[in-house]
Amino acid sequence: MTPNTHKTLLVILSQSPYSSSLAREAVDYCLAAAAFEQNIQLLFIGDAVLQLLNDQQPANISQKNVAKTLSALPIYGIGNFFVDHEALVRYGLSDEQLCLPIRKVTPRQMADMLANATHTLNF
Amino acid sequence: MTPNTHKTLLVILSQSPYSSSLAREAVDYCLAAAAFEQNIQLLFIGDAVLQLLNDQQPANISQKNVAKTLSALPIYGIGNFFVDHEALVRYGLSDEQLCLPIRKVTPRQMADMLANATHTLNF
Amino acid sequence: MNYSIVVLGAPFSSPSAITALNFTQALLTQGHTVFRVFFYHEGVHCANQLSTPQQDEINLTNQWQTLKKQHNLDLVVCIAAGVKRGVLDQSEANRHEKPCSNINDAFDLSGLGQLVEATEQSDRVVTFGP
Amino acid sequence: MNYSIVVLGAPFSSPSAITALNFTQALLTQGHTVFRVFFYHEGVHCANQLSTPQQDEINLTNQWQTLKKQHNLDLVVCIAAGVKRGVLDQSEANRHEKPCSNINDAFDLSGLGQLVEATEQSDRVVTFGP
Amino acid sequence: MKTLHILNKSPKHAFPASQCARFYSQHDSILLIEDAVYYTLPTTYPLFLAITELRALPTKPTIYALKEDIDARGISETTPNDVKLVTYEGFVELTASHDKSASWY
Amino acid sequence: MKTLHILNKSPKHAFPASQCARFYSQHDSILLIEDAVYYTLPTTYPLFLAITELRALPTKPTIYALKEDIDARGISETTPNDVKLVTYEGFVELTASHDKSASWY
Repeated sequence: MTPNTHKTLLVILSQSPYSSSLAREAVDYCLAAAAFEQNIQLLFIGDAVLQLLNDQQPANISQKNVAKTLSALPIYGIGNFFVDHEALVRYGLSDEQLCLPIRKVTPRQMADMLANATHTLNF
Repeated sequence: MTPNTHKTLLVILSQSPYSSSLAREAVDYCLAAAAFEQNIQLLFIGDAVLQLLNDQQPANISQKNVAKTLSALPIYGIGNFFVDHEALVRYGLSDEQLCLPIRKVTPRQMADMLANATHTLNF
Repeated sequence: MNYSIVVLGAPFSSPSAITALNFTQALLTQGHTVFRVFFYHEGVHCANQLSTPQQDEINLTNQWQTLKKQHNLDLVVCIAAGVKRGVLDQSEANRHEKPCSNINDAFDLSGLGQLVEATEQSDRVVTFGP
Repeated sequence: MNYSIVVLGAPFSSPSAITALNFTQALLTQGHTVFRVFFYHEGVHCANQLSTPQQDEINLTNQWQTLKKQHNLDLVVCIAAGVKRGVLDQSEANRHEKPCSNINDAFDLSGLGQLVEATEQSDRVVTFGP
Repeated sequence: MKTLHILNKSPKHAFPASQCARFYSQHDSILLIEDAVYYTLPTTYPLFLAITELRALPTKPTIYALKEDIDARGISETTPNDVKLVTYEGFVELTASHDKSASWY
Repeated sequence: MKTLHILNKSPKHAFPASQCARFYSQHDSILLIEDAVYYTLPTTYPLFLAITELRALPTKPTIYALKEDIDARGISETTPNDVKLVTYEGFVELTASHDKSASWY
């Protein structure tokens, strides 16, 4: 498999951090894609904005901290983070509550990201 | 286990027929309860009203006909069927489309059924 | 009081598998008794002995087994829901000519009558939905 | 065209496990090729050889196996998602000291690189959500 | 007889919350667990009250939320004053002090 | 590039349909499968159009529904005229004639 910079893969995350293992499995996929030098974009929509909350302490429900895992992604060369601005507003979340520097996008921009991607995976 | 006519078990069904096996598993539970002569009421709310539609033909999606299974319940002595009237309206369903004779209830009546039940199981 | 617990969610697909365990631990700590824990629908996956979570993840099957040892719990997996999802004891494995069983020793495969009896005999029935 | 299919739903918990099979059959009938079918999240349960649906229910594991024989499909189960849910091959069963493996022969346990490669190499990727 | 309504789905799912409201009788209580604790956020709590007040009961519903699930999700700073936090111990006590529980999902 | 939006959840779930609408670009298509085919009922179809027309596109979205899932659910009598029924064969053709697919669930 050779790196292909012409193709863009849009990874759309829409699930809350602890409703199922999908949030973690999406991150695992992104790490694998980064290891193979794929050109990926991560877009957080809907309940997935709740993955970004800083102060998660899931030890008492026997879960691994999703925000911590997300915070580590830049170390692995993953840097294209986008978030549905309206979803942040819906849950009343402000920038300082988020665990990653992330670019807010509008529905029009999200539709353009999808239109321009080679493939998309929804998690 | 001796039959107990003083206790009433309210079985609340809320899932569509083929979204998961819950619709069928709820019926299986009712058959078991009937076999042990339990006093049960079946209440269809939300998407579960879609289980009642007459003309289901699920062979091409490799599923068993949920409406047919429901139609057989009276043979096993199960007769207390109730349906959320608002859910029927939401999906525009009329009596002649339904596979069972069933009593329509209002939210107030549903709340009373729950209040008066000994236990409830939600499927 | 005497409780029965109904578990409908699978580990990793629903948080309710963990919630049900935590709730059961808490009620035993408070001196209540558990008539039965009944695993139905996707909850049957809680009994799969082959499940191997990562080291920093909870192993619900082992946790239920431990809780059973401490409190002599009756952990029942619905036989119909379990067999169709590939959770088998030795008898079902033999019957269906499968190479092995995979249910954890702490759990018993049995019929829905066990759930009927649980609702009949318990003061409280708490369902943990999928 | 060359397709890859991503299956995220388990038999009996989501209709998508059946939809994915029907879709794959249809595209092979029309002369398209399948680069890979990747089973992730709850989709890994599709590969459990111990699953024993009732006689009038579809056995998805067997159906995928039959389709593989006809079309030489590459059926890959995510190793991380599979092992935590108790879908093991012999090598993983040995590594984790489990008494047996339970993955159907038609499926291979492998890493997420296989899904990355599938998105890279295929003209179309179709996901069947949970 | 009093019912404890247990809700476990995020505000994304309108159905369970609406059923909880429709089946609510005076003197019942509501317990938010798992993703339903997101209903305690400042933007979603008014929505939840609007749903649960639909039936125009004489008094407001009594609402509890599971502390372990709130802490896990990083939203402990913003719990509304009229939501009572309970631990698993309190969860058990609620099931004992109500005659039965109904789980909406 | 054209996207085929695949929707598989019943009208009970507002989220997938709303995302499908927000990510829809001119010349895309929508395919209703599994429980999403309940959006073709006379009472729910107007709701679906209202959601998908939110972005005020110059033309109406093109909507397909999977015939096998419609027949299974007993709702084949009421498919709206502007919903095109496709079999699995047509489902495959739609994925081929669009540049990619997005699955909303």
